[in-house]
Amino acid sequence: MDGLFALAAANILSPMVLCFALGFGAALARSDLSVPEAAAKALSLYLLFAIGFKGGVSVAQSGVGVDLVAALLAGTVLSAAIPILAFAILRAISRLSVVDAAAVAAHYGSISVVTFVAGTSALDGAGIAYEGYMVAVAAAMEAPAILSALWLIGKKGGTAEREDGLLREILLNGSIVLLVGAFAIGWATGRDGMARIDAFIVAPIQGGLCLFLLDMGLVAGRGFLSARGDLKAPVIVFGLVMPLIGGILGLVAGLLIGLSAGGLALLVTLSASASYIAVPAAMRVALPEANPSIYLTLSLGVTFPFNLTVGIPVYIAAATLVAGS
Amino acid sequence: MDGLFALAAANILSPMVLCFALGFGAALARSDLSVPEAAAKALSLYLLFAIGFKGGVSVAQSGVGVDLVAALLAGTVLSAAIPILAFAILRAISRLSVVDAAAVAAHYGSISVVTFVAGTSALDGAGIAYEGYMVAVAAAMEAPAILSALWLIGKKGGTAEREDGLLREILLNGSIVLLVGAFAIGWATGRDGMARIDAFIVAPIQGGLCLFLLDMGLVAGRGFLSARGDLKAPVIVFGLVMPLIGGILGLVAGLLIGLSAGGLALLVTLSASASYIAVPAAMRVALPEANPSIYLTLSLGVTFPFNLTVGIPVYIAAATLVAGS
Amino acid sequence: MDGLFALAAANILSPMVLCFALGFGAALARSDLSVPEAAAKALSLYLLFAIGFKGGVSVAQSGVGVDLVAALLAGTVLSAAIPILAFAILRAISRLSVVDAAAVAAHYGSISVVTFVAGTSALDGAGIAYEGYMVAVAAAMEAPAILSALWLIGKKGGTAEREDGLLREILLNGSIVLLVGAFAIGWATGRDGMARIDAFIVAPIQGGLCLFLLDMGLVAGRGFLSARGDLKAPVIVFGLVMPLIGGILGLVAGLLIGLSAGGLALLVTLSASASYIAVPAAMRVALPEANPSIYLTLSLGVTFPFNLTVGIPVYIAAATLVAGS
Amino acid sequence: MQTHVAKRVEIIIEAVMERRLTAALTDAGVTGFTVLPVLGGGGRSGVWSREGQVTRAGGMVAVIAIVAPERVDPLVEAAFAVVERHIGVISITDCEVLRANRF
Amino acid sequence: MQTHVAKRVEIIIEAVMERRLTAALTDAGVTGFTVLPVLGGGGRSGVWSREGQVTRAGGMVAVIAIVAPERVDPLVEAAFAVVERHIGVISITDCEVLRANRF
Amino acid sequence: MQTHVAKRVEIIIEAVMERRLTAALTDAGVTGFTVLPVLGGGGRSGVWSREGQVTRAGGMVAVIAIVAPERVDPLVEAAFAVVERHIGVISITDCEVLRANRF
Ligand SMILES: Nc1ncnc2c1ncn2[C@@H]1O[C@H](COP(=O)(O)O)[C@@H](O)[C@H]1O
Ligand SMILES: Nc1ncnc2c1ncn2[C@@H]1O[C@H](COP(=O)(O)O)[C@@H](O)[C@H]1O
Ligand SMILES: Nc1ncnc2c1ncn2[C@@H]1O[C@H](COP(=O)(O)O)[C@@H](O)[C@H]1O
Ligand code: NA
Ligand code: NA
Ligand code: NA
Repeated sequence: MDGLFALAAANILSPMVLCFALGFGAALARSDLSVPEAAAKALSLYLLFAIGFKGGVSVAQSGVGVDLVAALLAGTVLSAAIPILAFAILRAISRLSVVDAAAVAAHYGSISVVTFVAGTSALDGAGIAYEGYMVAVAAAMEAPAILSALWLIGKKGGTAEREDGLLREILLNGSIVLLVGAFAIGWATGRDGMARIDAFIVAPIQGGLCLFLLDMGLVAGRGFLSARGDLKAPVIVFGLVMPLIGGILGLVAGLLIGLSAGGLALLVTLSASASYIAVPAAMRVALPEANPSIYLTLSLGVTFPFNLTVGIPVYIAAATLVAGS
Repeated sequence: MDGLFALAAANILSPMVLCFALGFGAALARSDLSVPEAAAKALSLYLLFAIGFKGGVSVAQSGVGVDLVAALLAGTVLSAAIPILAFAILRAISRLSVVDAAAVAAHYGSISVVTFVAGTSALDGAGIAYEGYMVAVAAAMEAPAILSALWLIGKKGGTAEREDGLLREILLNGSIVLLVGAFAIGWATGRDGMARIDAFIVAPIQGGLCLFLLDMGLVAGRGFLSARGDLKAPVIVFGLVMPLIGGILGLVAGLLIGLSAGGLALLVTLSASASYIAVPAAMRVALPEANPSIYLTLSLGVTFPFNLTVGIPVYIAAATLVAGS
Repeated sequence: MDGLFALAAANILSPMVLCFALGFGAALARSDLSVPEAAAKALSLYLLFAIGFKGGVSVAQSGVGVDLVAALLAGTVLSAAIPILAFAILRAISRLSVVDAAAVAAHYGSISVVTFVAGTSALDGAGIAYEGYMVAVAAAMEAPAILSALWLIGKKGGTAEREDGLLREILLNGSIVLLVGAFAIGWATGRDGMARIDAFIVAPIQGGLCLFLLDMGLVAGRGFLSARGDLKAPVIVFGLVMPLIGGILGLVAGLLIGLSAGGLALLVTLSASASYIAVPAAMRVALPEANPSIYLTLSLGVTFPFNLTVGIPVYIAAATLVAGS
Repeated sequence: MQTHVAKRVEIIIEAVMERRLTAALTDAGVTGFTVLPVLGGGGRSGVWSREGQVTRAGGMVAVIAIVAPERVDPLVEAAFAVVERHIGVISITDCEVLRANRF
Repeated sequence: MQTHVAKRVEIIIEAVMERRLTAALTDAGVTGFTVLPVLGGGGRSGVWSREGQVTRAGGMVAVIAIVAPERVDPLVEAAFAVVERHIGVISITDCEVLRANRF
Repeated sequence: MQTHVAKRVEIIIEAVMERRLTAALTDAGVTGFTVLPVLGGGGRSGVWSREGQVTRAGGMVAVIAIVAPERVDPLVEAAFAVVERHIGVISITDCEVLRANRF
């Protein structure tokens, strides 16, 4: 328990979390501080590339076997299953329409790469090792949730756009392609590749993460201001409880496939996190009637800060406890 | 005297100053070299964050007391007082209208963060220590000058826009918020925080400053080309002399509050520098009748290069002399 | 031969080449992965600055004499001569019009800075030294090819735009100015200048190159998709053979002026490379009737990947063989 | 100079729908269009801005197509089919152009 | 398709005044507007460009509002009150729209 | 409010020609113009986009000039002289403006 508090304090007082808080506060205070769209996108490409490459290199060094396949499978199943549970909960506790509930549910099955990066950074800080291939699991968890939600809509008699381009768009969205591609390049080039570019992707990544979180705080804060009215209390409660529920599912799945304590913490983090890049874009195409200010604000303004501050230390504590380190 | 020349030569032959000169020259030669707006803004956010954070960490390590409060007070008073002097001088020596003179005056009371960064970088190069909290003084000096200038306008029977939003806009402008916020985060996270992000904000900062100065040279050069006609000789003289006058006020104030030689040099630099980000934007809102090509060109095309090349070594020499190191 | 294969394998399996392939593949698969225009331009400014500065510093350390002048002269002659040969070949083997052939020819006389950077990075990897002033030769080779192509057009009875602004625009285009300027700054500030900014321009450059090549792969792949129809087989063959012909000319010229093995490899690489930034823009102004999808796709989608993967190792092997190291 | 009447159609639409819209325009025989970036806006669904955004959701673009008057109906129908379920605005303005054979 | 007459108002205004303008438009009952970025321009006060700029002074945006004809007067008056002392241009064009009830 | 008739000329032109166009406009007595960025487009020469591009070739800008009706002919002629051999589209629309003396 003591360890958990120390971990939580270290986490909350990290420059990263404080940068998010700074952005959030600046937005609420209506400061004109802002990060240019192109800079925010460039930072996000940088983070995806760096984290993917690092994961690939670590796999090249440690080797993988059937455990990678099991983890990918577990991730895929979690991503597909969580939306169904999330949908049922939302319909039970809130008054969201079928379409809105399905759209929100898709976000919670899918994952947030920045939450994942923050998780690895907390593990690095605490000196806990984790499987390098978890970044591939993150990529595998991006898309299934979307298909799950669209299937839900179909079952409930709604109509989602279902055209040729949509599936390819979902599976080949930029963040999946870059994460998987960088992972593959890191795997292929291994230690030698890392030696050439580590000055770019290893040491500076935490600083880059700070600026990216500052931007996310600004965007989340502004979204929060303008969408306050759309978020009723039950939906906010969902945004705080669903990460824990998803996390527990991730914990169970991770135990079944025998992940290490660090890997377990990351699978819990992925399951607990909610998408804010790929899924919102897919929802605008497939479910235009769903209200974006609900799902975007909930994911970015409620669940993301919750995971960043409280969630990650709890997930790490739970994983180390359960994995019986 | 010898030391001054060596310092000046080292300063002028630094990559930073030469990058500014390259940009300025390229603009005068009408090259199409240009830095994208988003990249320039991203670099400026990076510099604000890095310099603010570094200042905060240094305060966390050395501790502060009443000296910080005294320095903040001195900065605020300087920022509020300098415009009144600048206005009087401008009205006496040039034919600028009340509105134009007040707008220019506001720029000289406020500060330029890049000039400040260049000052710290020269001090680092010369191995002279300075108070980490000087970056907070920089932030404190941004806004008072604007209010001072608006008060002047009111006194002279002019009308500045005076609506609710304006004051908040001035006090919460992005560069103040980021500088103060990064300072606070550096202070709160201290040495541990620095250890996590120093690879991002310490070693690469001088290189980032080079590219930013290249951009400033381009913008200053282009502004100079298109605004030549608006800048009469007395106004240009003002742009070269006012930094020295402001600097002397800063020197006196800094001696009164007992700053170290390095801190003194920075307070002189701040007093001598003229704003080119926050104040121009505030002037467009509050004093739309003032001619921006006068105040922008004077600040960015005359005073900034003067301080960068000649001013900073002089301010450092004066401060070390006077502080009797 | 063995050494060549090892070099080629090391080159093709480098993170840089794989990043280009990732971008190319993502574009062909119609992923929405993309780098913002401002970020791509910022990366290109960064690479130009870093490579120019490094070259200047190395000249400051080793000193130069008549060999620099000879190399500049050789580069200028190569840049002016190659388009004439390229034009003759294109007219002989393809059905391109005079205007299209001249526009393509201009690209092959001029150079690609990224190919040059990739060449230096391969040499660094293989531990082969090269003359620092080769970056100045690169700058000298940018423009003559354009003038050569316009002269060709005139001789063939075509009309290129010939107005005052054009020549200045060609000679003062942003990439030449930045490359030469950074070279001069590096030369002027030497080891001291490098000590201040090496953390920004030396260690991270290969990582930055990776992201830039990812972007180039995306742009090349998208260009390839949309311009397939415009590229007939003989033109594609030209895009693969011309680098070798240009490379041989570069080899002969480099031997004549007595370059080291590394310098020779770079002159061959420059001669073999085709422009994709400065020349296309000049062609749009001067030869608007030339079809950009031919010259852009050929340079970026055919010759650039050829040089990056196969060309550079071959050029290095040839140069080391010939220079009898 | 000799000018010809034409129609300027401006479609402000979600960025995620851009590719579908331009494909539909091309299918409807539109010979040219230009896409402008959009910074932000406001409407029944609130105020928005692109600042600092990384998701493509919640961004818009403005597509401008200038067409001969007789082609405006199929264009607008094609555009409306894409915009219908989505956020977006279509406006049509009379204009004059040079080189009528291009539109 | 069935179209309805409307007005397209385009306001080119300093970026620092954007928030004030859109607030005034909303107060005047405008139901929607879109903000486009501006790269540069020229006028009586000289030529300018956003390239490499970090200050918000000296940049402009273009705000487009499409409104029913009867709403154009309050809109233009509200816009003019903001633009009056500032650099800026307001133009009004006749256009046609679909779904008239939205404007 | 009191409005005056004017013409809104919109010229979509290659970015490399921007400086030449605006110089020609100024020579033709145009008192003001505004340049908007363009993201991409499509035409007879295919579809294009600025994403990730570093060369200025293959990018376009939109130049808007609002002028008094009597000035539109010299403007269009000056613009056409620049656009003629290049990719580009010129359209002219009737509009109304405030403060007629400015155009
Ligand atoms: N009348 C209008 N004029 C210009 N743009 C509009 C208008 N109505 C809506 N828009 C744009 O379309 C977006 C979505 O509108 P809405 O569906 O009303 O929320 C707004 O944020 C604006 O960018
Ligand atoms: N007639 C016009 N047409 C289009 N834009 C204009 C016009 N006049 C002014 N502008 C824009 O408004 C800015 C300021 O104009 P001015 O106040 O005349 O300097 C210019 O730089 C242009 O961006
Ligand atoms: N009818 C049109 N409406 C709007 N933009 C057009 C039109 N025709 C051409 N354009 C723009 O001009 C560019 C070149 O056109 P083109 O010469 O037909 O290939 C296109 O990519 C569009 O950006
Ligand atoms: Na999840
Ligand atoms: Na000052
Ligand atoms: Na070449």
